[in-house]
Amino acid sequence: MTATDVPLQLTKKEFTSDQEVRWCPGCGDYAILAAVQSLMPEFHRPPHEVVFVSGIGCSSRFPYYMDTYGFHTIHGRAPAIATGLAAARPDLDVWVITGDGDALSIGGNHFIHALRRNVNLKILLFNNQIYGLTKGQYSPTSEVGKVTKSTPFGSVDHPFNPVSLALGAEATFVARSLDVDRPHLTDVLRRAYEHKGTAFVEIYQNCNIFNDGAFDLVTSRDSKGDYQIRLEHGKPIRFGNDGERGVIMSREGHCEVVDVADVGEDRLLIHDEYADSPTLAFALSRLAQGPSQATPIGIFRDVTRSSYVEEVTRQLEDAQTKGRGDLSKLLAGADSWRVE
Amino acid sequence: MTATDVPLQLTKKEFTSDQEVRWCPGCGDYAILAAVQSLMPEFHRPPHEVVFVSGIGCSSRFPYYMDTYGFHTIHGRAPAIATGLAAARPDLDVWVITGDGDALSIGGNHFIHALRRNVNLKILLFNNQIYGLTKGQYSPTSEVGKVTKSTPFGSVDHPFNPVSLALGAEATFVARSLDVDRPHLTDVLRRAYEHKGTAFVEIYQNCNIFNDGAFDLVTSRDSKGDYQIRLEHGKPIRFGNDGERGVIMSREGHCEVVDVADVGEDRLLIHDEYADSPTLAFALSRLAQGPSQATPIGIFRDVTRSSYVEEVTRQLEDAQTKGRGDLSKLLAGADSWRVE
Amino acid sequence: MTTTTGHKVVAELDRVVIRFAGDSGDGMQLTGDRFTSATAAFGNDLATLPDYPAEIRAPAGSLAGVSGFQIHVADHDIMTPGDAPDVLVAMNPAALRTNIKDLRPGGTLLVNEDAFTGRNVEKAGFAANPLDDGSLEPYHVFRLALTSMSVRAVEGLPISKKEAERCKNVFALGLMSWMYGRPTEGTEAWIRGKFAKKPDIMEANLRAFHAGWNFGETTEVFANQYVVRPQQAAPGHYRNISGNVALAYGLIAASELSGLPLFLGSYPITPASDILHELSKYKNFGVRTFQAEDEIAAIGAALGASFGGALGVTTTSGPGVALKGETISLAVSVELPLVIVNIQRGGPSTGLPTKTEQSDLLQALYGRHGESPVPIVAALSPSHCFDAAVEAARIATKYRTPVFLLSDGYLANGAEPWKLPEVADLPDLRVEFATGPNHGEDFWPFLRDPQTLARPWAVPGTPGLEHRIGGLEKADGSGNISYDPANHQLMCELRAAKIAGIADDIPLLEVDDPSGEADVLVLGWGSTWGSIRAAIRRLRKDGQQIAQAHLMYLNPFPRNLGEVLSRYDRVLVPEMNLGQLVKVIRSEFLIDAQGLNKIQGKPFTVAEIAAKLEEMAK
Amino acid sequence: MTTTTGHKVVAELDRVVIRFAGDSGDGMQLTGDRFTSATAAFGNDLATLPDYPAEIRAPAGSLAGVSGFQIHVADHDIMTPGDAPDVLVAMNPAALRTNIKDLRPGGTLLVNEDAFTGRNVEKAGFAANPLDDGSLEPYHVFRLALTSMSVRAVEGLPISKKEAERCKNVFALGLMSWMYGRPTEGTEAWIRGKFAKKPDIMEANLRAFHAGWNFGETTEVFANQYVVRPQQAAPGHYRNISGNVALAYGLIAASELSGLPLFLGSYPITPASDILHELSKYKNFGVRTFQAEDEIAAIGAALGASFGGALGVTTTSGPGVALKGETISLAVSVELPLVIVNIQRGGPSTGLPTKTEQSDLLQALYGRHGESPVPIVAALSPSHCFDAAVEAARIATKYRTPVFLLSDGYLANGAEPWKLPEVADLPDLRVEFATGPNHGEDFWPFLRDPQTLARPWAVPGTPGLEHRIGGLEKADGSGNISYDPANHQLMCELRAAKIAGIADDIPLLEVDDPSGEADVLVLGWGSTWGSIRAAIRRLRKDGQQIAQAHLMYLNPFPRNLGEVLSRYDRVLVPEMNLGQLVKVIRSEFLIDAQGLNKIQGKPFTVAEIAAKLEEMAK
Ligand SMILES: Cc1ncc(C[n+]2csc(CCOP(=O)(O)OP(=O)(O)O)c2C)c(N)n1
Ligand SMILES: Cc1ncc(C[n+]2csc(CCOP(=O)(O)OP(=O)(O)O)c2C)c(N)n1
Ligand code: SF4
Ligand code: SF4
Ligand SMILES: [Mg+2]
Ligand SMILES: [Mg+2]
Repeated sequence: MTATDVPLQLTKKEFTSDQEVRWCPGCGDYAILAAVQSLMPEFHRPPHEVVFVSGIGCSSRFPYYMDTYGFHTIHGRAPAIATGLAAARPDLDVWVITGDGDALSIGGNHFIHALRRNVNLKILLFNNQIYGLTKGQYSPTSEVGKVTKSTPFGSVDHPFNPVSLALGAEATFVARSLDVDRPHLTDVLRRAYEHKGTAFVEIYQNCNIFNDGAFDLVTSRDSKGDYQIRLEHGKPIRFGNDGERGVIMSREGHCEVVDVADVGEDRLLIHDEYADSPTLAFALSRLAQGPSQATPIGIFRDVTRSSYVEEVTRQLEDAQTKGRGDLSKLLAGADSWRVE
Repeated sequence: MTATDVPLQLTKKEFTSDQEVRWCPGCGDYAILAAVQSLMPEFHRPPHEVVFVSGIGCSSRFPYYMDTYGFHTIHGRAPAIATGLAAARPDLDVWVITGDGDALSIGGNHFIHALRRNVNLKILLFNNQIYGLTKGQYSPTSEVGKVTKSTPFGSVDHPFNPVSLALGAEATFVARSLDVDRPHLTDVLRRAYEHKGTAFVEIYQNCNIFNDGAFDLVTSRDSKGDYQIRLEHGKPIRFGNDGERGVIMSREGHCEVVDVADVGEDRLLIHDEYADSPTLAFALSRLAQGPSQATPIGIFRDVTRSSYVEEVTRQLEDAQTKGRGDLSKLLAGADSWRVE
Repeated sequence: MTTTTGHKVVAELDRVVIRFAGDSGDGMQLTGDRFTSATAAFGNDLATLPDYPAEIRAPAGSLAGVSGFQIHVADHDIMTPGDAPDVLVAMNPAALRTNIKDLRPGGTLLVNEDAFTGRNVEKAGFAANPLDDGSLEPYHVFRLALTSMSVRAVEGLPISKKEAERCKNVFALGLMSWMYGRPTEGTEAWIRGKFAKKPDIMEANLRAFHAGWNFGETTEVFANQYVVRPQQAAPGHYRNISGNVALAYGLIAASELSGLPLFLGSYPITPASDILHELSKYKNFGVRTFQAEDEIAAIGAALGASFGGALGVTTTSGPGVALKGETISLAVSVELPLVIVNIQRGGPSTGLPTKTEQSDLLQALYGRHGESPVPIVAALSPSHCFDAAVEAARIATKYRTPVFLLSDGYLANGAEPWKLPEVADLPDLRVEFATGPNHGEDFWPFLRDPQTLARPWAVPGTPGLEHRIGGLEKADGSGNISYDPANHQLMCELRAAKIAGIADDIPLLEVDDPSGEADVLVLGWGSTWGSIRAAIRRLRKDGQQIAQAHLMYLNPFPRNLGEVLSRYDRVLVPEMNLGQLVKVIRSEFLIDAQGLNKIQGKPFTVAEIAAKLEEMAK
Repeated sequence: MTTTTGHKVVAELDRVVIRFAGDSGDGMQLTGDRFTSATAAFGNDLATLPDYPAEIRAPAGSLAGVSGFQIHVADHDIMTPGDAPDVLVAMNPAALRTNIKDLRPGGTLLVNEDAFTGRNVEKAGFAANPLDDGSLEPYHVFRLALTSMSVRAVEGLPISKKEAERCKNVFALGLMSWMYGRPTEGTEAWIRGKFAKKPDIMEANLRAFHAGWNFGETTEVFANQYVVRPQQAAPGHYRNISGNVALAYGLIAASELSGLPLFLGSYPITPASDILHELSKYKNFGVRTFQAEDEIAAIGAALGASFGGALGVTTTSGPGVALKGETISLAVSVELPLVIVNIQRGGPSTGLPTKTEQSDLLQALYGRHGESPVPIVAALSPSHCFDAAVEAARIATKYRTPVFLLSDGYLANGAEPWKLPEVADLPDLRVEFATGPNHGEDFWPFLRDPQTLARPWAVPGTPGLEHRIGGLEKADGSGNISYDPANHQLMCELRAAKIAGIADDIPLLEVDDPSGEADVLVLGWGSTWGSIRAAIRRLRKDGQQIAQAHLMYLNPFPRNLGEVLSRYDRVLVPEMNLGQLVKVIRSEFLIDAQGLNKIQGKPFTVAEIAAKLEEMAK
């Protein structure tokens, strides 16, 4: 943050570029863009200190629409490129925008390494469970049996659960939200921003052209009561239109969905975003293997661990306080001689 | 398996190639090689139906020493290459040999995708927490603060826990064993062989040149009583020289190490390799963030899920029983015409 | 020739170029495809050029969202989709704006005037409505209320207004089908099949199609109907085919002809994805398609499958090839068959992903570390993709080597009639796997066939041939790891000689120089074939003598290439890049070949090449 | 000249080539390095050639495990580590077997006879003990019990037998130091430093070192001591330096000179890893080193850092470059500075990972999709890696482009004395970032400097210059995404012209042709410089006139290259590959340049080049 007493006053307009937005009408990407543009002023960071880095995909067009610095890179490599930027420039806010193909298919390795390193990046994964830009092949988050252009007989690969994968990859901040739930998305993004280190947010995003309605159970007015589990720190985990369902941890070590009436509220798990171990978060992530079951949204995990960039910067500062390097001395080394 | 009534009788010699073994004297790789060579005859598969595929690294030299088919490929790509082989040739036994750098650094993406697809591969990861072949840089499993050639001020990246990562990547079979514990290693490898789908075995392997003693706490006679948790299906999870310590699942949803005397044996977790959900396995994997704490070894998870290769083969067979394609008809299509 | 049927005049044309242009949402590609099929069924020669935006669906009515489809219809054999349209169908102002400059003066323009609302006119960047400001005077303009006529045509059906409006492309298709006398049964059948599950929509489309036809037939708007007679093609069995489908079929054919199961490892990328889509349908041919996590895994899996005795193939475009270099180098080193298909598109980087280009030739030749020679085959027309694929597979399997098969966005999506080969006439691609020892009691995986220099292909599962291969240098013969200096040189030279020797196994380059009097040779490769050929024909009609030779084999070159080049005073090499083949020709033959270079995401027009040749003649 | 001191005869030599060879575990590289430092400190000219196996540690005593280190010591300026050793120190039978063929007849052979046990003799593949079978007659053989003498020398110290035996290399070092009159203080200090934490081992090594020296001095075994006088070098400040260290220092210097913080993204790979190791020490220079998960992330991070205003660098070898192609193409497209260092090794694939080669030149030129030109700078000697690195960084930052910096395994590990530059004399590399609008009120990220054609470098954090870049084609000037056909051609041509224009900003090629009468020009690039130079010198002594020119810039070429080439009847291009530069030269200048190609994992010997030139003279 710039060191001024009065925080910088900004508006959404200052984060909106002059480029025409080019997604299909009705695409969930619009809502996410609007949420981000509206939220940015809250951070009081001038647009020139913010960078959006993306890969390739419909979602990765995002940076063009933000009036910040931006880099639309190549498929899957955004976390790697952003890592270099963030490491070289700890003073910037660096956001990564990616898709389920971009982050989890071709970019899977950079993604998991960014998480384990805990680089100061905010990674927003627009998960539409499909390859949008290349016109509708199945993705690593598509459900088994999906019929697409490349799988006319139905896909046979078991999908990733992005939240589970992130937790397995030592992520310090993991959350899930929805394109259509602006307040929830905004809250989650705010928390991601506040997190030091890599913050990962999976956003269920509707691709109305190639995978319309993929998240309807979780997002639609009719069913979301039964299918949306809103995680709230310190609160018992319950859901249903009247909170009649709840989640417990069995003695065998698994999360189970129960009727609260059957077990009593006391047995319900209390959500703990800050738990040192990712075990609870992982257990919760397994509740929904795809959106056909009740699906937790919100912040699964938010813990503090030294961040890669912080540590690198510290080592650099340490070394330099001990004395900044002298080029002549370096070149001469310890074993030089003179010829007169 | 070849369709004979009497299983094929084989010996270790038939799996031992004529190539001179070229690891440093004292390297843990020798013990793993011996274990594999000795175990192979048990499967009654003739050597020509077995293929070892590896990447690059000290460990990846392994295939040269097996008198089976072998492919020493390129750095990190063994799971991808082996996937193609296994998918094209479901009749073969395909093993992947890899290192912590090979599988988790450059090859991380292929690794996690092989796991989620559940290809019929046995992946043995020789984890020595170092890059051996390139002479001692830190790896993605090296502990924070590791001083190596590339990190003279100590590494700052938080490592992967290979078991957690594999579980987060939807693995169906996940185990850990030790180069120095031949019976345990043999048992685990046998189970890996029997598993349908991708079986992943992390093997702690001592690199006596660049990372000597990394696993001493878990492997040495003096300390292993306190530091080794041997997982056994259906048994309470306890360890210590007299089984005085145990593992429970707390109500908050985390594994904890306790004194059995304090909580009573009844409260101990019963290990369940076959649990549908990977939650328990994941929780157990978090007990040891590196070998400085009590570390579970054995089989974390072994569940059945349809394997990629099985499903692909089924689709192919289905299509062909409906009628094998006719090339002339294909070329002519539905819309052809004749000029006389 | 002009005849009159009923109240309409039927004018006979020898060729016409029609372009459909509209919003991405307007279904122009479908319309064009359908018109193409009807044209093919009618027996014309044809060539097509689809042109669609990189955006999935840019905002409706925007310039970025314009999608076009051009078709060249003729009664004689043609090579290109035509330089400029004679007829333009513009479904909205943006389509008009981006396409009108290509319409030849005096050309026919059909516009959907319903779409010329103030908002759309503005979005297209017009200051005023172009229908009213006189700017279209050079053209023969028909203002048609396509949308409202479509809506009226489907009135009464239980479909939404939007759905009704969507029928306008089929209305236009009906009108154009009438105008050019295209058969209607195929289109009707197609509509029935496509909307089989939505009977109301099916009915709406059928009605709109007929309404369009009838509008032409019955109203007074159009005085003329045109006929382009069927081509006097050679007798045979024909179909219409696009490059990517032909390429996919070529791979299936190669699999059938070789007896090797086809394994495709691929990661989707424009304009190559359709090959993956196409091949994934043919499980009945034993085709395995693997949608990999990335391009590296895709080629890796293909190579693994080859190791296992399959016909391993990977399909991609330039950025994907850039990722595969390390694995290609491994394939060179382990000497396994592999077909690497590059459907080239505009670069560098993401470049112009939906546009065509030929800028990956040098990458195919040299885009790897170490001395790692790879044969290259390039397709020269949509249907030729079939032959090129069969040939690439033949070389790969016979010589145990990765082979590049180059196509491009223009060939991939363009279509033309194809005279079907007889399956019995296709080449024999059978391969022999190693079955036993080849060196005394031992099996030596790198003991070469003295003729082809190919090594034995011993597939896992073969008893007694257990062996290990890898990317480290191997001893000649035994294949054991070898760090011996002289052996490395020998192996590098052997690998090079093996590829160079393929020149003995490919046809000599044919030169088209009927008079034998040409001074200038035009040497091309890949998809420029049609434009070059058409340009030379045109000039020959004017009495100019120009020779043409076109390379299907880029590495190695045909044996007689040097001799061919030496016969001409000047050599012109047109390429859709900044000069790649020309570099190699100059180096190899030390002749001052000159490039003609266009790098605009679209093919050469005939006029561009003809103009250059005329300039050279001066 | 021969003098006698005490009972020993001191013979004066103008040059000597010594090779240490032993098991990987015998510490030959350390011994060689130390001998080199002492030689440098003494003031000789020198050049070194380490040669170690790809195995970490192949089985003790095996042929695969032999590790060698050759040093050429001279009183005059030399260019190569010497074709063949005059003196061979062989620590075991395997070392003898793999190296003896290189020793010149009459050369001196010191063997550690303790190691010639039956088992070791057999492992080395000798039928009988070569010390006894007369096969070593052509040489002047000294059989020395190096192991037992070392063990005796350290008797009484509380160290294990194994540790005592390990001192044999230091014993040999002491002996050789005596024989060639190398100063001892440096070595003693080095032993003290190296074993500071293990005083007993330190003491043992010191004793063994002295015992070796004394053994030479006091016993009757050696009649001769030799002296190679210090070189009459130009006055100045010198140090000994290897190529990889020089390269690392060059990058640090570039960072200091430009004021841009250095960011290295790298993934370990032989023979490039040492640059990562070296740079990771210099956090006091603000150097950030990032050991990435793979080569793609490494270059990606470097490019991200460049976007942020750092000097982004990535270091690797050929297989790594093969993975970076897509990102290099992105860097070309977004026009950001980036230095890509390739320490070439033997290919294809994993090839000969510890051996040298020059087979990645064409990859550097063309190893990407699309038209994506990249400047190339190549180092020609170990110390020249410093200059080449500074120059690569200068071009990258000034022209906003990725630049290839090519070195190879031979330069990387070889060492030579280096006359230190004065920091004040180093070039000014300061760069100006964009600070404000450049197009009216707007900032246009692709509005070029008319002189250099470089675009402005506007780093995040600069108020008012917010902009987006990416790999899609950009409109000239504004940098907005553009699918316009003509703009694409313009941009491709502008990117090409920018790189071509660098020719105006690099020195003309110098030709070494003192008499001006040569007919033959030897044109080289990279690390062949020393061998070529030495060969030409040798022939000149014999009265032959041969010209030499050596390219440091491979893209673009110096402006006068064509003119230079045209002056000679014949042009010979020696390369450690199958002919890469020669391809480009032929293409560009249409001259019949011929290659001399060696691809054996080791540099040309002087004799090989001289022989070829003599053959050409016939
Ligand atoms: C190296 C490379 N491979 C493939 C592609 C083609 N491609 C572009 S985006 C994409 C996948 C897009 O899916 P996703 O990341 O889920 O993004 P979405 O479009 O759904 O937002 C693919 C395969 C490419 N541009 N570059
Ligand atoms: C593309 C590529 N990058 C880098 C290397 C260099 N390299 C070879 S093995 C290796 C890492 C080895 O570590 P690990 O996988 O842990 O195996 P280990 O040697 O420890 O068994 C590296 C970096 C390479 N061979 N290829
Ligand atoms: S294809 Fe799908 S994800 Fe892409 S812009 Fe359209 S609706 Fe959105
Ligand atoms: S370096 Fe380490 S891992 Fe490699 S062979 Fe030697 S001891 Fe084993
Ligand atoms: Mg997606
Ligand atoms: Mg390792």
